[in-house]
Amino acid sequence: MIRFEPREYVSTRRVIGAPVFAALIALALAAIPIWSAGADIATAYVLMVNGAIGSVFAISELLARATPLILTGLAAAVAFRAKLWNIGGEGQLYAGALAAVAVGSGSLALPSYALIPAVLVAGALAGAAVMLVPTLLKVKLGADEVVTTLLLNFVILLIVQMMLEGPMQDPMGMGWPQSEPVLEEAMLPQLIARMRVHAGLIVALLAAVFAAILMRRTVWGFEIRAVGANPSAARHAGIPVTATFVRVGLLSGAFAGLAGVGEVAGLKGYLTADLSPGFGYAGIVVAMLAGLSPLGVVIAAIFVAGVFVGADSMSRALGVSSYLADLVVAMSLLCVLISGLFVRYHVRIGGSRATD
Amino acid sequence: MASRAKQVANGIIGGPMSDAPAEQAAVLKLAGITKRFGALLANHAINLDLYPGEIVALLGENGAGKTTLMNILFGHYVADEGTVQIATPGGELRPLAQGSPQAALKAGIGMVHQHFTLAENLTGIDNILLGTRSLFSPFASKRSARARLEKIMRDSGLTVDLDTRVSRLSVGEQQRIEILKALYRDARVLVLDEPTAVLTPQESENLFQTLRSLADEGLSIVFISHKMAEVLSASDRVAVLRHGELVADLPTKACDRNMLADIMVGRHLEPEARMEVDKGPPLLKLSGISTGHGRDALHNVSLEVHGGEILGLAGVSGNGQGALARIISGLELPRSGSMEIDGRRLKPAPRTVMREGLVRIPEDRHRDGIVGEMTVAENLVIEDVRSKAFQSFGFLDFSAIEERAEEAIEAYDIRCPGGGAVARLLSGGNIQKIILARTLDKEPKVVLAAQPTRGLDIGATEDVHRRLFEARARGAAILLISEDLDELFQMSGRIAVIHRGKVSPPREAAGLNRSQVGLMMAGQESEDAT
Amino acid sequence: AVAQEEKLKVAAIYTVPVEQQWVSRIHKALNAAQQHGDISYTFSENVANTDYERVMREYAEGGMDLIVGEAFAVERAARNVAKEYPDTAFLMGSSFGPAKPNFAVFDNWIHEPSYLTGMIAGKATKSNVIGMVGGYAIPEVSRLMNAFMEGAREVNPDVKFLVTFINSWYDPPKAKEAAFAMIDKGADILYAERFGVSDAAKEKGILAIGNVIDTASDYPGTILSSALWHMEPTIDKVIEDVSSGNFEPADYGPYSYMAHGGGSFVVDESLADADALKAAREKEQEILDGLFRVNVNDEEPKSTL
Amino acid sequence: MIEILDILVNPNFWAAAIRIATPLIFGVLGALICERSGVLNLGIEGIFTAGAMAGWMAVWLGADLWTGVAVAAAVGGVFGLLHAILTVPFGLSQHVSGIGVTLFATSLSYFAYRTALPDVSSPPRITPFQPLDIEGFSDLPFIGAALFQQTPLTFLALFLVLAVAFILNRTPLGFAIRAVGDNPAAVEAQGLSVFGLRVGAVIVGSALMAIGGAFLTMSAFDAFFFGMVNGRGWICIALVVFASWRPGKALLGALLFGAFDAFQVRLQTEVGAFVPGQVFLMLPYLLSIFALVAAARKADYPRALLKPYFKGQR
Ligand SMILES: Nc1ncnc2c1ncn2[C@@H]1O[C@H](COP(=O)(O)OP(=O)(O)OP(=O)(O)O)[C@@H](O)[C@H]1O
Ligand SMILES: Nc1ncnc2c1ncn2[C@@H]1O[C@H](COP(=O)(O)OP(=O)(O)OP(=O)(O)O)[C@@H](O)[C@H]1O
Ligand SMILES: [Mg+2]
Ligand SMILES: [Mg+2]
Repeated sequence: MIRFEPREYVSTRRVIGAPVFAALIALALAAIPIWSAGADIATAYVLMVNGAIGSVFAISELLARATPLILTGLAAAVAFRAKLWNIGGEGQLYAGALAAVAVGSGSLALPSYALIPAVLVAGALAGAAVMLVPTLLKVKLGADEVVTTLLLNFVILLIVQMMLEGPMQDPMGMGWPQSEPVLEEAMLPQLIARMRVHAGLIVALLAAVFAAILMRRTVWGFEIRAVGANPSAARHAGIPVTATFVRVGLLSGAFAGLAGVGEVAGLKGYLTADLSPGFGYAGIVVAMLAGLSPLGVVIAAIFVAGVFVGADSMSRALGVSSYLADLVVAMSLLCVLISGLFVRYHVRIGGSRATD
Repeated sequence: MASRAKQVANGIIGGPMSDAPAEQAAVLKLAGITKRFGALLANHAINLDLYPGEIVALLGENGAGKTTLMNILFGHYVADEGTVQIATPGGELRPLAQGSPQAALKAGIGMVHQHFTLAENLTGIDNILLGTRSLFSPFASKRSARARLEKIMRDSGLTVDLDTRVSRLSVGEQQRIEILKALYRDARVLVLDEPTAVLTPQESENLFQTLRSLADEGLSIVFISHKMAEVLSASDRVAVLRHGELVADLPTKACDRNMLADIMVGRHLEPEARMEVDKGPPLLKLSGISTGHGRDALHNVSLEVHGGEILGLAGVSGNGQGALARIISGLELPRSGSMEIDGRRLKPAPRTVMREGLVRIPEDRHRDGIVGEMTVAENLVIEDVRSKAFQSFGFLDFSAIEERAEEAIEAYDIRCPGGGAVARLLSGGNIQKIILARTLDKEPKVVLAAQPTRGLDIGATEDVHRRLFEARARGAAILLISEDLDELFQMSGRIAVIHRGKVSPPREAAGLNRSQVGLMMAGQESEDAT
Repeated sequence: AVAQEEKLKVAAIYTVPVEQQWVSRIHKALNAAQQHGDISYTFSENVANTDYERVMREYAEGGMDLIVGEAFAVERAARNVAKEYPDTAFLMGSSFGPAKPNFAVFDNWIHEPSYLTGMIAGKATKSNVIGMVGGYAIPEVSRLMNAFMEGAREVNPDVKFLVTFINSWYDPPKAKEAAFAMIDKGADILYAERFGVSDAAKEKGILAIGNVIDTASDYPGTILSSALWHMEPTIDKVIEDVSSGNFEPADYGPYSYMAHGGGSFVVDESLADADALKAAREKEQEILDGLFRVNVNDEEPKSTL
Repeated sequence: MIEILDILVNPNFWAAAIRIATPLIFGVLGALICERSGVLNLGIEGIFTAGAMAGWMAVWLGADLWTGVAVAAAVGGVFGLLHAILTVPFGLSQHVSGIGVTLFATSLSYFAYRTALPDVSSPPRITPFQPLDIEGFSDLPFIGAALFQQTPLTFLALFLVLAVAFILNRTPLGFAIRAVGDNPAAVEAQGLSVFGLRVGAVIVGSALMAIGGAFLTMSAFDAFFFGMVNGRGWICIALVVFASWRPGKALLGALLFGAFDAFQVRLQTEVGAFVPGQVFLMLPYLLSIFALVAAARKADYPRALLKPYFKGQR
C-alpha cells in the first residue's frame, strides 16, 4: 500500500527541485518513442534543446507560444482559486479573437495608440461576457459550470464558423472561412524585428503581475480565496459571494479573451476557426502545474511551450512523426503533476503494518 | 497483572482491574500504543484493556488523542508502536492486523464515528449491508438480512425505517443505523466516538439505555464524551487521556465531576461565578417572523433580547433553530415579520446585521465559521477586511492584519503556531476561540451564539462561557441557542423554548426547573410554571 | 547517379494528416520524386495554424531549396516568410496569385474531369437526384462541384442536386451521415467530395462519383467515375525549374489541367452507360484538343431540389 | 413543417439517430460509472481516440472484430488505470489528470499510428461490423428499419444500459460504487476498499469509453482518422450531468443528441439555404445547457465527486 504523509515543512529547494527532476524524467521517458521511431536519442536531445532555446528564433517562438498559454493559464488559475471550474477557456479565447477582429479590421478608424487598446479591451470584454453566462447560471440557477463552460466552447466555435462564413467573411478571401484581416494599426507590435514574439507577451506578463497582486494583496483577492475555500463561511462572514463569483468569472473570461486577441492581432492578423490548437484546455494544465499561482503560471507556460517547441523542432529535424511533440508535452505534464506529490508528502511504500 | 503494576508505576491513577471481575479475561487489549503525526505525539504508550459487558468512557480534552486511539483500534490509522489484541469468540487473545478496518470488523469491532460514515444516497439497510456480502453476487436479496435486522432492532430497541434514504433521516436515526451496522456484524466491541454530540437530551437518554441493555447481553462498549453527566451516569469505568497519555483509569463509582475535570485538564477549574447585570433596553427584537416549511420552519416568532441579558433558547435540534439563526445572521430572508437591532428595523444580510452591531457564532464552526484553508490571521479579520482598519483603496494592510492577529492570539489564548498557521489544523476549541475573538472583540450590541460549545471539552467550554459573560457585562444582548440544559441554566437569565417552529414566551430561569423545560422541548406546555 | 549533396532538398508542410485527399496527392508526388532520386524529401503534417509560420521558417533556415505547402488560411504568414527567404523556392497551394520573388502557387484545377464525371452521373441517375457532400464551400471545392453539376445538366436537364457542406475537412462518420440523409431524400448517385460518402453509397448499394483520388479499388462496384488529380506534373516541373535555376514565382495551376496530365477522368466501364461514356470520351478529347473550355465558377453551389 | 414531419416519421432518420448515439452511449455510461464512484474522468476524449485507434489497429493486423473490441477495451482500461492511479491513491486534481490523460492518450495514439503506418497516402481499411440482420425482426414495419440497420455494437450498448442500471441499482457492487461516490468513509468503515472500488470503476468506465471509440472505426466507419473523435468525449461528460447520473436517462440523452444531429444533417438539405448550418449544430449543445439548468436543482450528484480520499487524513 502507498501512504502519503503530509510534510510539515517544504523546502524551497524541494519546491523547485521536484518539478525540474520530473521534467528530466519525462525527457528520459521521451527516449522510448524517439527510439521506437528509429531516431538517434542523443541527437534528439541536442536538437530539442536547440529547438527550444538554441537561437533567438527559437526563443522567440517559445515565447510566442507561451503568450496565449500564460493568459489561458491565468484564466484557469483565478477561476479555480474561487473553485469556479472554468473549462471554457477555449471558447472565451475565440470570443476574444472574434471581438478583436470585429473592432480591429476596419470598423474603427483610429491611430495605433488608440486602436490597440480598443482591440484589447474588446477582446477582454468578449471573453468576460462569454464567461458571465455560465457564472450566472451557476450562482443563480445552480447549473454545473464544468459542463456549461465545456459546452459553450462548442457553441462559440460554431458561432465563429458562422461569422467566418457569413457576415465576417473576408470578401477578398476567395470563399475561405476566414475573417477580414486586422488593420496594421491594430496589430500588436513585434518585440524583435522579423520574429513572431509580440507585445501580447507584455500584456500577458502584466496580466500575471496584476493577477498576483490582486490575489495576494487586495480585498478582492482575499474574498476570492475565501469564497473558493469555503463559500458558506465566506457568506456567513459577510463576503458578497455572488458578486465575487461574477467578478472572478469576468476576470477569468477576460484573460482568456486577451489570449484570443494576442493570437489574432499579434500573430495571424485574421481569424480562422482553427486559430487555437487547444490553448484553452492547455491553460488548465498550466494553471494546475503552477499550483494556481499567477506568477507560477508564467513559468509553467514557458515550460510547456518550451517542451512543445523543442520537441516539435526536433521531430522535424529527425524526420520523426511530428505527433512526437504532443506526446512529449503530455508525458512532461504527467510527470510534473506527479512530482507535486513528492513536494507535499512523504511517500511511503509498504508501510509499517505491525501484523498481518 | 504485570501490566497493572506497570501502569501504577507509571503514575496512572487507578487501574484497569479496579472493578472488573478478576477471573474474567479481556476481550480487547491495547498495549503500548504510540502514534505520531509529524512532531505531534497523539498517543503515547497507551495500555487499555476492555472486558466483556462493560461500558468504558474515554474522556479527554479536545486533541487529547481519543479519536486517534479508537481509529488505531479500528484500523483507520496504523500505530507507530504497540499492539492491539482481540479475543476470538472462544476467548483467546489474538493480535489484530493493523491498518485494516476489514480485519477489525471481522474480529468483532464495531465503530460509530464522530462524523457518521453513511452513504446518504443509499437506504439504511443498504448501508448496513454494505461490505457484508460478496460484491460480485449478481442479486442482492435482502429478505434474510431484513429478518435478522428486524430481530436485532426488536431486541435492542433501536428501531428505524430501514428503507428510507439516509439523507432523509434525522441525526438520531442515522446514529441508530450506525449502531445497527455494528450489531448486524456481531460486534463484540462497540466504539462510539462522541455519540451524543448531536443528539437531544431525550435521544441521548434513550441511547444510553440501549447501550446498557446491550452491555448486559455481553457487548463491550467504549464511548467518548465531553459531557460529565453522561460519563458519570452511563459508564462502568472511566479512562482519561491527556496530551496523548493515559492519565487515569478508574471505576466510575470512584469519580466525581470535579475530580475528572481536574484530571482531564491537569489543573483545577473554577466554575464561573454568575453575576447579575442590570438589564438594559431591548437590543434585538424579532416580530412575527415566519419562514420555511416542514421541519425547518418558523411560525410567527417574536422575541426581545435586552442589553446585559443572556436569553437562552432551548429546543430539540431541528425545531427551527437553524432557520432562526440563519435569519438573524442575515443568511436568509424571512417570509414575513421583521427584525430590529437597537431600535432600527433592517433587512437582514450578513453585512447589514454586522454593521448594526450584531455578531454571530455559527452552529457549525467548520462549515460556517472558518475558512480552513486560510490562515488564522485571515480568519480573524475575515468579517472586517473591508473596513478601513485593514485595507486602503482595496489593498490589504498586512501589518495591521498581523498586528490584529497577534493581539487576538494573545488575548484569547488561541493555541497555534502563529497567525500564519492554517486554520484547518487547529483543534475545535481553538477554532472557536478565533470566532470568539473576531466577534466579541467588536464590542457588539447583540451576540447570536448558536450551539457555541458543541463538541468542545470542559476547558474550552468554560472559556466560551467566560467570554460570553464578559460580553454581557459590557452590555451586550446575547441570544444563546443550545440543546444543553446545563449550559442554558448556567448561563441564561431568561429561557425560551422552541418547538416545531414556535417559540414560547421567555421566562426567568430562576423560576424554572429542568424538567419543565424538558417537557416544553417535547411540546408539552407546562401551565403551572407561571 | 546524382551525388547526395546535390539532391534538391524539399520540405512539405501540411495542415492536415497526409491521408487527407488533397494533401495525399502532393505527398505522393513528392514521395515519387524522392524515389526517383531527384530530391530528398521531409514533411510535417497536421501542423496547427499557429505553428505554421514557425515550421516554414525552420525549414527555410534549415537550408531547404524548395518548400511546398498550402497557404490556405495562412496566406499572410506564408507570403511574409517567403519574402524573407528569397533564396528558397516556395510552392504553395493558394487561391491567390503568385508573388515575387519566390512565391509560386498551384491548385487542384480538375474542373475538366469533374465536368466529365458529371456527364456520366447525369446519365446514370434514375431518380434524377444527385447528392453532393462537401467539406467547406471554398473555391477549390465549389469550382469542381459546379463543373460536375454543369456536366450532369448538359446530358440531363432534369437532374436535381442536393448539396451539403459538413464544415470539416475530415470527419468521415459525419460525411457518411450527410450522405445517408441524401439517400433518404432520393439521391441515387453521390458526389463524394469527402471521405465517408462512398461508404454510405456502398452500404446502400448505390453509385458514387470519386474526386481527387482514385478509391475504386476500396469500393468495388460503387465508384462509377472519378475526376483524379495528379500532382506529379506540377512537382516535376517545379523541381526541374529549381534545379536548373529557372524557378519563377509563377502560377503552376495549369499543370493540374488534363492537357498536362495533372487531371484525369476515369470510369468504371462495367457500371457506366455506354452512350454516356462515349459522349464523355468525345468531350474529353475536345478538352484535350483545346476545343472546349469548362467554366470556372467559384460560387457556392446550392441544392436545387 | 411537412418536411420536418417527413423527417421524423422516416425510420432511416431514427436509424441515424441511434447510430450517432451509439458511441455516446458507451461514453456516457463509462463516464457515469467513473463519476458514480467519485472520479471525474476528463480523459474520455483521449480514451475514445485510443480505443478507436487500438481496436482498429488490432483488426487491421489480423485480429477478428470482437478481439478488436476487446483490445480497445483493454487499452481504455490501461489509460483508465493511469487516471485512477493519479487521482485515487495519489489524489491529484481530477481535472488536470483527466486533461493530461486526454493529451497523452491522443498523442500516443497518433504517434503509434503514424509510426506503424508511416507511408500511407490513403487510410487503410478493415471490414467493419455489419448490420445485424435478424430474420423476421428486420422486416418489422418501423422498428425493424430503425433498429436492425444497426451493428452488434449498438445492441451491446443498449444491453449495457440495462446492465449498468441493474448493477448500480440492484447489486452489492452497485451499492458499493454509489456509496464510495457519496461518502468514501462509509465504504472504508464497512471494510471495503475505497481505492479498489474507485480504481476498478475508473478502469471499467474507461474500457466502455474506449469501446465507444472503437465503434467509430469498426462500425460507423472502417478506418482510423486523426481527429475523428472530434469532441464526442466532451459531449459525454455533459450528458452525464444531463442524465443526473442515471443510466436510463443517459440513454435518453444520447438518443436525443443523436436525433438532433441526424435532424440537423437532414434539415440542412431542406432549409440550408436560409439558415446557417451551424445554428442546427449548436442546438444540441444549447439544449443540453437548458436541460442542465432545468435539472440542476433536483439532481443528486455524487457528493464525493472530485474529492480525493486519503486514508487516515483529515
Ligand atoms: N490525520 C492527522 N494528521 C495530523 N494530525 C492529526 C491527525 N489526526 C489527529 N491529529 C492530531 O492529533 C491530536 C489528537 O487528535 P484526536 O482527534 O485524537 O483528538 P480527540 O481527543 O479525539 O479530540 P476531540 O475531542 O476534539 O475529538 C490532535 O492534536 C490532532 O490535531
Ligand atoms: N434490474 C433491472 N432490470 C431491468 N431493467 C432495469 C433494472 N434496474 C433498472 N432498470 C431500468 O434501467 C433504466 C435505468 O435505471 P435508472 O438508474 O435510471 O433508474 P432510476 O429509477 O432512475 O433509479 P433510482 O431508483 O435508483 O433512482 C430504467 O429504465 C429502469 O427501468
Ligand atoms: Mg475526537
Ligand atoms: Mg438510479
